Amino acid sequence: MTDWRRQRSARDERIERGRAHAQGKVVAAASVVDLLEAVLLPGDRVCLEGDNQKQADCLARGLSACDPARVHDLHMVQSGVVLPEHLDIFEQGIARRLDYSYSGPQGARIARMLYGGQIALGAVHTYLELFARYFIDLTPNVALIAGVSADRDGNLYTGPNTEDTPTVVEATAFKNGVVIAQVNEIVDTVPRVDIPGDRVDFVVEADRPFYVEPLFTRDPAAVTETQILMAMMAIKGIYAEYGIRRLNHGIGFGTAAIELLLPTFAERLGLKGRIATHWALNPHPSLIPAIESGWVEQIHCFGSEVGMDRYIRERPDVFFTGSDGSLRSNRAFCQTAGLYACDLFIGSTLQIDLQGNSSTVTANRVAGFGGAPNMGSDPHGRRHPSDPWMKAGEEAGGTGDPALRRGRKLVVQLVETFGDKLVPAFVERLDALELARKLDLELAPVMVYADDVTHIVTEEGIANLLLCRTLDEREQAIRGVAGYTDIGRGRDHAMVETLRSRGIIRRPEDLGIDPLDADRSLLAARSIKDLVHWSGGLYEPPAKFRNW
Amino acid sequence: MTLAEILHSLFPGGHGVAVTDGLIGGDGPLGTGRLAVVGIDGNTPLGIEGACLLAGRVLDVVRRGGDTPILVAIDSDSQRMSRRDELLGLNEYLAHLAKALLLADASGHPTIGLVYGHTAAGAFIATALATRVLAALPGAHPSVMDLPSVARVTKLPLERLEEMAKSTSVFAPGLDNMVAAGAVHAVLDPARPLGPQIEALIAGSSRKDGRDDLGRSRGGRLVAHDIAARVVRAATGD
Amino acid sequence: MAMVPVSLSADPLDQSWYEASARARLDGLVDPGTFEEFIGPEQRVMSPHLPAFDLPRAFDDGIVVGRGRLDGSIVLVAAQEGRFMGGAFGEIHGAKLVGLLRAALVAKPAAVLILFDTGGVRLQEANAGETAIAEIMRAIVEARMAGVPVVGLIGGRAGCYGGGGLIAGTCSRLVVSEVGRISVSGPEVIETNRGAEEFDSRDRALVWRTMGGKHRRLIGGADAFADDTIRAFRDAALDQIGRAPAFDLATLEAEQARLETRLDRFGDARDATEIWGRLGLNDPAAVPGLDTETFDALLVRLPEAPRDAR
Amino acid sequence: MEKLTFRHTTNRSLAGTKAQAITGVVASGNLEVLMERSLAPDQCTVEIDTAINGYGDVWEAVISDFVARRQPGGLRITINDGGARPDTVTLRLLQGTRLMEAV
Repeated sequence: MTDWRRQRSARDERIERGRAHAQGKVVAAASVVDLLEAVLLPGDRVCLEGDNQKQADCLARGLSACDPARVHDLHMVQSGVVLPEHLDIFEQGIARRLDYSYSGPQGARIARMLYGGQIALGAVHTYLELFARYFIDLTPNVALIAGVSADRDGNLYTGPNTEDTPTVVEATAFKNGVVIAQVNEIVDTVPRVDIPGDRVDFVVEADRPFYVEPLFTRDPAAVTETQILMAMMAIKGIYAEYGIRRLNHGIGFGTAAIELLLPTFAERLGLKGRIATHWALNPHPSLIPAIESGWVEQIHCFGSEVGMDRYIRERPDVFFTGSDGSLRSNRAFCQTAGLYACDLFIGSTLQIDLQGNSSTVTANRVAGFGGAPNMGSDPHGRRHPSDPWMKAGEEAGGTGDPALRRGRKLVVQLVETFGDKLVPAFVERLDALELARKLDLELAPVMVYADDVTHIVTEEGIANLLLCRTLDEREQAIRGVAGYTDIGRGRDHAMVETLRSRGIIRRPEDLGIDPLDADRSLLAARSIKDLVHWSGGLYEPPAKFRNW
Repeated sequence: MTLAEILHSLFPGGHGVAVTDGLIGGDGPLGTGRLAVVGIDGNTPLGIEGACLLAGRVLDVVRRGGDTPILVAIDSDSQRMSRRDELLGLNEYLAHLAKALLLADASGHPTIGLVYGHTAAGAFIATALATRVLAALPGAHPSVMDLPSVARVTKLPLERLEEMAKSTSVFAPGLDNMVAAGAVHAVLDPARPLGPQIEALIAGSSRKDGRDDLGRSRGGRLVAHDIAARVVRAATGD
Repeated sequence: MAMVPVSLSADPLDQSWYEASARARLDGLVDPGTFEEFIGPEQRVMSPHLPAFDLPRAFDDGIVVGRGRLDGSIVLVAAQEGRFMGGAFGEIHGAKLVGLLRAALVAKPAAVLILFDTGGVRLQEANAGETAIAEIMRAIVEARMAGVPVVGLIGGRAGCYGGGGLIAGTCSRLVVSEVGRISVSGPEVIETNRGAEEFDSRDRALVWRTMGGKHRRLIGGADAFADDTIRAFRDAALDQIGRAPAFDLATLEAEQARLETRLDRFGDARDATEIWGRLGLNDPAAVPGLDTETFDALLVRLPEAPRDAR
Repeated sequence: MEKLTFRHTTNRSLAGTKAQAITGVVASGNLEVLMERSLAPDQCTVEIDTAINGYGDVWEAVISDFVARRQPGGLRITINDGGARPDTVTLRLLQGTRLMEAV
């Protein structure tokens, strides 16, 4: 007779073994290693929660301290490879396989370990894609998650940084997995229940609060004149042109410049209310002046941002907040919103090729892509119209019945032609292809594919790829904004001028912008301190961003 | 020379100079008058307490009047590097010590620096370099920063700096280079009694700051003097 | 609708002092059109030493010196460019300031204004820079004794470190903004020498409460606190020129007493907030967040105002 | 360090009467540009001292485009470069000519 409850029984046994190190569900920080060694089995699929923001760092330290003789060959399925421990466990033999999404700060080390064969790589996903696989073929046996507080029944308060937690718990708890949460404190009553207690098997009182990276804080003091010029072009040549109201921004200084120009440059153009009103965005401090000036109607967040909690609490008309008043973020929902409900994604990259494929993977760094491939893609399942979407679809043209033409999401790459140390952003061939060849990957790690990108904005101008009708036009449109890089200098000057006359390439002067007007005095805030002033003292920046 | 040897050579008949916690104070007979001595011994870093105490001693000399010269004998580390010293305003304490010495010199108490060991950076500026005339003894090694630290800050290999130091004196530590820059006026002869040498230095000194001129003639600071003079001419319309 | 709390004015006087170049600061500081530079960039008097280090040079060696009028009176001015070599003192850089101060003895301007923005001695020209700092301090004292006030203005990117901190301590009066830092050893240097437990240089809030403008103003290390605008520095400079103390035994004795008292009262303090508490501030932790107006009002109400003998 | 010199003939002289202007600062990724109205009205020279070697052809292209765009006849332009990107170079050159065009 078939046993339909083997997984359930195995799960019960794991919990039973773990209980030896717990009082009820509560586990002391000192017992983390014992708990993990009791619950984990060799070869387990484990989600160690961590993304580009919050980290289950106490549990990560615990996992890396486990005895590799007892815990080994784990298959890690997690959003972020961010902490040193996330890679230590591969060196120690505790983990073997990896499916992930983002590895910013560990980009160089993960590249070395991939080359060295210490990690068996599944794939580098976009967040939503990895989440999807949690429910199909990468369901975790054990989830190690992080929250702010819990009660003794396991009811969990994730605080403003809810992020991935509900998704990870959903996939694990409802499919015979074990959920272990680290919390900053055990309380009698949690401020709000983000995860009901019956989905949480163990609660570890961490030795210190979980780490959160202030990844989305861009110091206005570091915004350059070139970035301001590009922001002016993006606002006038794209936001205003298409009437972009629903959008998502990347984390670069270029998009921070756009946020800081809304109450100044864009306000003078009379664009308030007509652009940038609804956002899928983390609580960027650089958006505070626009919010305070009445530009922003609402923002849904993937996660929170260090220092923004008090400000968000006081602006519930703008942000999604719980009954306790604090932010409720949710990465899966916000990624979905970015995919289906936004008309524009604008972000930066490290390399763009002649067709417009882009990647942040270089020969020595595998940073992963986080949410960019998702937000930077045209959702073919979209069925609701909007003016920008329809206009872009019209520009893209195509053959067949116009009545059957659908819209296009605007996917904009905002790149300076040269990056740090004069490294060109435009290349003949992406380094990602070389990496794929060396690592024998079936799929090269491309962030945004050429057929998804619609515009490229550089300091030299805007290339509207929707209007290109041949591959040759497309290549010259890209060369035509590639500045003084080899790619840019290799342009066909006559053809570029033709493209310009057709509005496919637009220079600052074509948009009525004088590059000499691109001055830092245009920024609504020129320092973190200015942002604090705009917020009425509610924004509390972390120490590393202060100069007072 | 050690401080004891220096004091013995300066004051063969005895003196009232003592060292406490690396800080020197007291006086002894010189010629027909007396010579006040302040300073730092034993490669001691100069912090806020030390600077305050030394400045107080210098101001005491000024307050007493007369024309007692002041010898500033230095074998120090750099300024004391600590959060506490900076919290309490080390820059003010060091500047105050330098100002006290400059006031003394301007008030008829010629100031003579004597570097007999190490000194560096802010401690050097606040003491020996704030005197009218700066002497040194062979073996002294004043510096701004040692070469390994320079290598770290400039991100240049130490070997390259050592090689460069042979041909250009302007950045390399050491007595010879400070003499060439005009910062150190004279190197004394330890074999001869120091008293008369100090007296001669005082007699030959001027309140006018001639260090850039010295640096030009000695080849260690070729352009400073002319640049300063050009600015003076431009500003005064000469 | 919220009011706009940050100046969006294009008036040069409203521009950030911290962000402005040395030349822009000087242009805005003196009366319009009155600035006249000595050894201007067209003379190309550049460092003879930097090429050996494969480093680019600047036409003015990182300091602009000249003459202008401040509210009609003639002043001599020097402005360091903190972005070039960290505003550090090299041979020419230092000599230009030495010359300016020596000229004050003859030209007798209403004041010499030094717009500090420096990390200290330029290591590539260390001996020349170190000696120049000694010459500058001597020249400042001589100018002060001749009755010419020397006023330091501190609010630039590089702060006022190393020998620059000592020169600042020699000035008649100092004006500092919140972002201004005055110190001898920088946080990184202390951390390198003594470890992160002694000074975590990445803790910027700690850096500012240890060396920043508000702390210096509160303990008497600076005489006036200015907003981060060229206008505020200009106004403060004008005000301070008239308040410059004489350079004599009485002033230095008063400074001696001031510094001894500081040691007695705060010598055992572990953190600036302890000092501020002992100074009589009710909520020391709130100090870094105060705007200039509130901060100045608080200074006035302190049981004992910071004393400024220097 | 590398020294580069470019000479161009222009169609006209730069407008304005200002004899001299300086803009920018020598810092990492930045540069200073000194402009002097001291040449024949149809001549322009650009002398560059740059911290980064091997970008002569990029400089040549940047300067040619600038000269074609602004026709800065009469100007002697001298640059101290701390490794600025081409867009920053162009911006400084344009800032400089704007200053020179002032009456």
